[in-house]
Amino acid sequence: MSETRELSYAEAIHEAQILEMGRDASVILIGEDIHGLTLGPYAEFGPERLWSAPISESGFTGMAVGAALTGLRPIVDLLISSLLYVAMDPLVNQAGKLRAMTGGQAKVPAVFRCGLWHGSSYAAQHSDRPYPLFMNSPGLKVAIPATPADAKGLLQTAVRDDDPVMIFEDRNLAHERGPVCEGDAPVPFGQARVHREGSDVTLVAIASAVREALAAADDLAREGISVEVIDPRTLVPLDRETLLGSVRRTGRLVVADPAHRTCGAAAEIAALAAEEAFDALRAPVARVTTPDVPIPFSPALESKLYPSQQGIADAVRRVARY
Amino acid sequence: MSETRELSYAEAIHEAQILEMGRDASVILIGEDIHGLTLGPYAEFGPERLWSAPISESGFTGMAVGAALTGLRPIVDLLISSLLYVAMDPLVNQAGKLRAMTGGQAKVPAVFRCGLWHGSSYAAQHSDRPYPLFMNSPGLKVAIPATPADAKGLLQTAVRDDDPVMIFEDRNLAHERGPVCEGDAPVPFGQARVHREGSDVTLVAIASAVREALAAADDLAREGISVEVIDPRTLVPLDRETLLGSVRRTGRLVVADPAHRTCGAAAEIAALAAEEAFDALRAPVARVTTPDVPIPFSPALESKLYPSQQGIADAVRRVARY
Amino acid sequence: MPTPRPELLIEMQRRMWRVRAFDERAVELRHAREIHGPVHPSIGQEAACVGACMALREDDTLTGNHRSHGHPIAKGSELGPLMAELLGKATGVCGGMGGSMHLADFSVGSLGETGIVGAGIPIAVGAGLSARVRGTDQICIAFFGDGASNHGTFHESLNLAAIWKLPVLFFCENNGYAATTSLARATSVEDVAERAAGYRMPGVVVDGQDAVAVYEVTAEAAARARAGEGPSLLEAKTYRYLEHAEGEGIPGFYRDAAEIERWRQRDPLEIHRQLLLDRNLLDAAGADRIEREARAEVDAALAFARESAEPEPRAAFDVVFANSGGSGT
Amino acid sequence: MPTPRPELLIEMQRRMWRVRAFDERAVELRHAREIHGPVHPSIGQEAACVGACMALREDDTLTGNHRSHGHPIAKGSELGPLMAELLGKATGVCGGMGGSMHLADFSVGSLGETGIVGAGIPIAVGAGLSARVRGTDQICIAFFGDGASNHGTFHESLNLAAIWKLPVLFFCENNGYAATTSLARATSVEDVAERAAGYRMPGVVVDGQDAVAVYEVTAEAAARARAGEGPSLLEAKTYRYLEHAEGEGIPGFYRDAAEIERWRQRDPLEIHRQLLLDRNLLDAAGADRIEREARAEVDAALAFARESAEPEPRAAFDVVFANSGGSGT
Ligand SMILES: Cc1ncc(C[n+]2csc(CCOP(=O)(O)OP(=O)(O)O)c2C)c(N)n1
Ligand SMILES: Cc1ncc(C[n+]2csc(CCOP(=O)(O)OP(=O)(O)O)c2C)c(N)n1
Ligand SMILES: [Mg+2]
Ligand SMILES: [Mg+2]
Repeated sequence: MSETRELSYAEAIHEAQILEMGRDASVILIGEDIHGLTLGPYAEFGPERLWSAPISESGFTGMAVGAALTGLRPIVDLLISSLLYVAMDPLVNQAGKLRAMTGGQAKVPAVFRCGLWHGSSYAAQHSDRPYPLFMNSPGLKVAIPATPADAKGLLQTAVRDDDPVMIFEDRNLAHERGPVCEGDAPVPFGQARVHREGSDVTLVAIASAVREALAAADDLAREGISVEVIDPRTLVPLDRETLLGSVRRTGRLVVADPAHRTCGAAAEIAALAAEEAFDALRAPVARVTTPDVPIPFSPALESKLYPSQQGIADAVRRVARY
Repeated sequence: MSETRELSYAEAIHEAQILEMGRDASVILIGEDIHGLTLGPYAEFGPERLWSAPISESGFTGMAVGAALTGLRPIVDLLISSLLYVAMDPLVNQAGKLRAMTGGQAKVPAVFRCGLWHGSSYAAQHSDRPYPLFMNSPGLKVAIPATPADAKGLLQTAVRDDDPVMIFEDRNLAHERGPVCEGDAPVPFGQARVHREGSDVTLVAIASAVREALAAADDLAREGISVEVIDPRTLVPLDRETLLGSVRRTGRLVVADPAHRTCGAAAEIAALAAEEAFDALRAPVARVTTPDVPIPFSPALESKLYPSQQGIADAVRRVARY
Repeated sequence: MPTPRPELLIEMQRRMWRVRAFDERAVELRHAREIHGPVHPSIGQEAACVGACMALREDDTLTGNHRSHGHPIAKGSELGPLMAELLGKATGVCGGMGGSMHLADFSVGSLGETGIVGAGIPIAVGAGLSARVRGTDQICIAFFGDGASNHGTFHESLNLAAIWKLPVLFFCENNGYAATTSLARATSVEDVAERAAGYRMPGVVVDGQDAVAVYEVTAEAAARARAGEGPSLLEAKTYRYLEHAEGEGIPGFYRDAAEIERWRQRDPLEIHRQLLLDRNLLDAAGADRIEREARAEVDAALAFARESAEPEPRAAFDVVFANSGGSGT
Repeated sequence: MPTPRPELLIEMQRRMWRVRAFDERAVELRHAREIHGPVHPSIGQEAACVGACMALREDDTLTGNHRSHGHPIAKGSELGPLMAELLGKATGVCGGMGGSMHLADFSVGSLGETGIVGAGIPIAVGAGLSARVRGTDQICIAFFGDGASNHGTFHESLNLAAIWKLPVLFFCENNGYAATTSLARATSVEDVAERAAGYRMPGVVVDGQDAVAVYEVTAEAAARARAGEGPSLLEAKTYRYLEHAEGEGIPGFYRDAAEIERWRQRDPLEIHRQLLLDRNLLDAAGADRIEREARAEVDAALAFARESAEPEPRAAFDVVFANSGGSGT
């Protein structure tokens, strides 16, 4: 194991990008307003590795697919997840399907970095957390780091993976700091991280809900409720074994997921438990999610909507005492 | 109750459109290649009610939103659901959110008719059943008729509703015939149809899976398994009461849904049962869905993927005998 | 060219001052964190907003973009509910649901801004189509930036409006940049108006710092559209003095101070003030009074906004659907 | 103008016959329900496919659309795996996963068709970008229809390729219709090539029934692109004799028999045959032999396809991801 230092989540992402660009000349960056990066540590890669694009998300996402088909490994910065709808066809119909459609002739090693901006009064058109849409769209891998180490490691793996990977970066965590290994530190896909072991309730948490879940678990420990906190880290592929194994031991499941409720990631994990761990379940499954409303602008309205430490703790208590 | 006749699902859709256009001069049609309709029974409405559009789904879907904001009730024919990705922004970011974003100033009474073509070797880019994506996107209503009567009635309601409605029409049912009321026969949103009552297992089925489910229920009845078959008809709003009431009675739930599995409609309904009917559940919930693979072209491959009478019956048997 | 009447020339200056004073205050409030979320000021672009909107009829409609405080103000909105919206208050024009990027004021025909670049353009086409079908002679104007002209919606919308000769004006406020990206870096043409040729519609470049010039080309295009002769693409050359979004820490490396200074020398409020003085429509005191009054209106709007209550939590749930049922849980 | 050598002129005729014979057979098989799903024949458009593809280098790449049997054939694909693909067999070029709308043959640089109108255009831009970054002098050609030129992806792609001078050819096969919708009804210009002006790139109209003319303009544009001088928009005026998709019951009301007949009088295979005869490159017997040989190749391809096995059910699951894990359940 190499040395670790404290980095922020945002710094870890840049470190991963710079390492991968240094390691592999076929890695390029595409995104709006990224020309500014050439002033910083990216300068060494020269202008042919950084494509600062017009406001044409559909065009340059499709372009990334074409580049990936022909020998490059583009990293596309899609800034704000609520802009993904503009680029849905190249993501879902092209990137996700081309390998299958061509009978395996194609590979599409592209990474789509999608910022999750929510909780900052960005309002309805800039605050979505649409990863469930891509979980329902076969052919795309979906990663969501919740720590600086995972932000670096999942991005490194994403770049090296031969399939299209959508990596959702929770901007609420941008300034969170944590230990990150120096040098190569890829995090395998399909392996959940057990942040905290526990025996009473399995608490699966995603993105910034991990932070809230860990804080809730601290509170609950003081009340005598032992909570196992698990972050799947990749939603496609999903580490069913770790999740279901935990539920089989604890008999209780709470899922904290900042996506909207209906057909969200929490729905999938709850359904899995009801199918595959039914005999072990000793209480109803509980979802702590964002309700199905367009995100309001006013902080007075918005701040109440996402899974919070309090809301998660309440759900765990309900389930634990059931 | 007015007279009924036998109509096909496709005929019922046209009847609803023609009735609504006749009833309300603010109803217009927008879609590709619809100018041909002016040769038929739509001729009476004249050219200003039928907008045969260029291949610009994003443009004319956004246009429909603008028309709906300003006094019209457009029905947009989006032909093939796999094309929706091209128009996702006007659907999800505009139609679904404008009312909320404007604090209720706007209403968006537009109907988006989306054909579900699957099972006919249309291959990966024409065979999607993406309604779960819209269920996760707040502000849109989602209807899916499975009978001619519902095809007519849900469309009539959709046109009269002041909110944007996505109506997914299963083209595998286009030639199915069934009794349809003459004249006005709107079907209320949020009311499931109990196609068949039963006491052993609740079988929730969507779109063409309803047909398969009813056939399976016949078989199972002969084996002594009494199956209650329920079609939610609208997925947003969802008739939780009817679904959960049934599960509470039978203690067993199978969901047959042609959408992809992960984060699909079946996941949502399974999760609901695990949350809200846990005490009643006497067996694991079972999902019969389409696996998470891009749809293959070859009939040899494609035909095995969707929920079939056989696959549904097997799932019900497993659950019933648990 | 339809030239504005004297009262209108004075009213233009008033509305430009409203836009300027409103946005100056909004920027202050953003820096003070009394406004949350991004604020994209129109300071420097007032002549484009006001010249265009005042060439329209009251019942004409508009769609905006992320940088759209100025458009409803130019169209005649009351400032109180707009400012309350920026503060996220219950009395906000959108009840606190929209905020700076999503102002909408249906009472003046403002159908809403969109935070999604390019997305308002087809919506304007729809409003034009609607006017046509409903048999009114309203028109709709879509405001968008130079950056938006590279978006697919721009192309699809211009084609749709062109083939059906819809009463729509496509109004590009070309301020030379999309965030930090210059027009030259992102756009295959020098004048966005060149692209009109691909749709066989008039493409007009106008000095966006000159409210009267903007008024004139807009009025002419509006008359054309109203007469059923089809859409136009208008391009106002303008500039934003401040950052793309204030208070977000966006670096300023992409343009130099001299460029900003050059544009400040052609300030739309100064240019129009001079015109009013030259034509003896106002004296200096009168011109100053207009500024003072606008600032006072903004102060009153802010007082109103500050006094207003926060929205009730339930509000977010109540506005999802017009026909009840199925809202969030 | 780079004029094709004699052998190439003969090879053109051979490839056009392959396209024609392949598609005639595909249409028969569709009507007989031996092929499932939509079949969009290129019959009538062979000179556009072949003239363009033969002006390219073997290592150049292409993207197609729904009507793209002709493109890989023109680029040199073997017919057996293509025909087996239409029949959904394991030996199909895509293992039965793609079918008629999604042929792809990476061995000849065919990166895949897309059933989504307009979606292949940005992919071609990406292949051009890739060639540039990897330092090869490959180019990529995007084939699309007149209908696709109204799509947002067309606009975004042309702008992207223009600002970066990417080695991409935008090749519009303008057959006058998008399904049942005529160009005039849907498109704001008469010549799609007019739109090139909005991107300051050359826009060239060529007789799409004349393979040599198509070859020449394509070769010229390709040389330009390869030299780093940027993309071109080429528009071949052509026509499809048959329905948009055969066997789908699409009504034929939208055009009249006389129009079809007029175009049949300018059949690309006849025109090119005449050229070969006129230049004494072939005699009539030789020209006939080319047709016979092409038909025999298609028969052999069909025999191969019919003999081939159906794919194994597992195949659909095995090709989802290149790096295993997370495939369907
Ligand atoms: C579809 C989309 N892409 C990107 C963004 C992020 N973004 C917001 S404003 C902006 C620049 C817009 O430039 P322009 O259209 O010229 O308008 P201006 O800001 O100059 O007024 C960008 C890139 C967005 N909101 N929507
Ligand atoms: C985005 C999209 N919209 C609509 C369709 C349905 N569709 C398939 S082909 C076609 C017409 C295409 O016309 P054109 O681009 O001129 O090509 P042609 O068929 O004439 O070769 C349409 C409307 C589609 N496949 N994709
Ligand atoms: Mg700009
Ligand atoms: Mg065509």
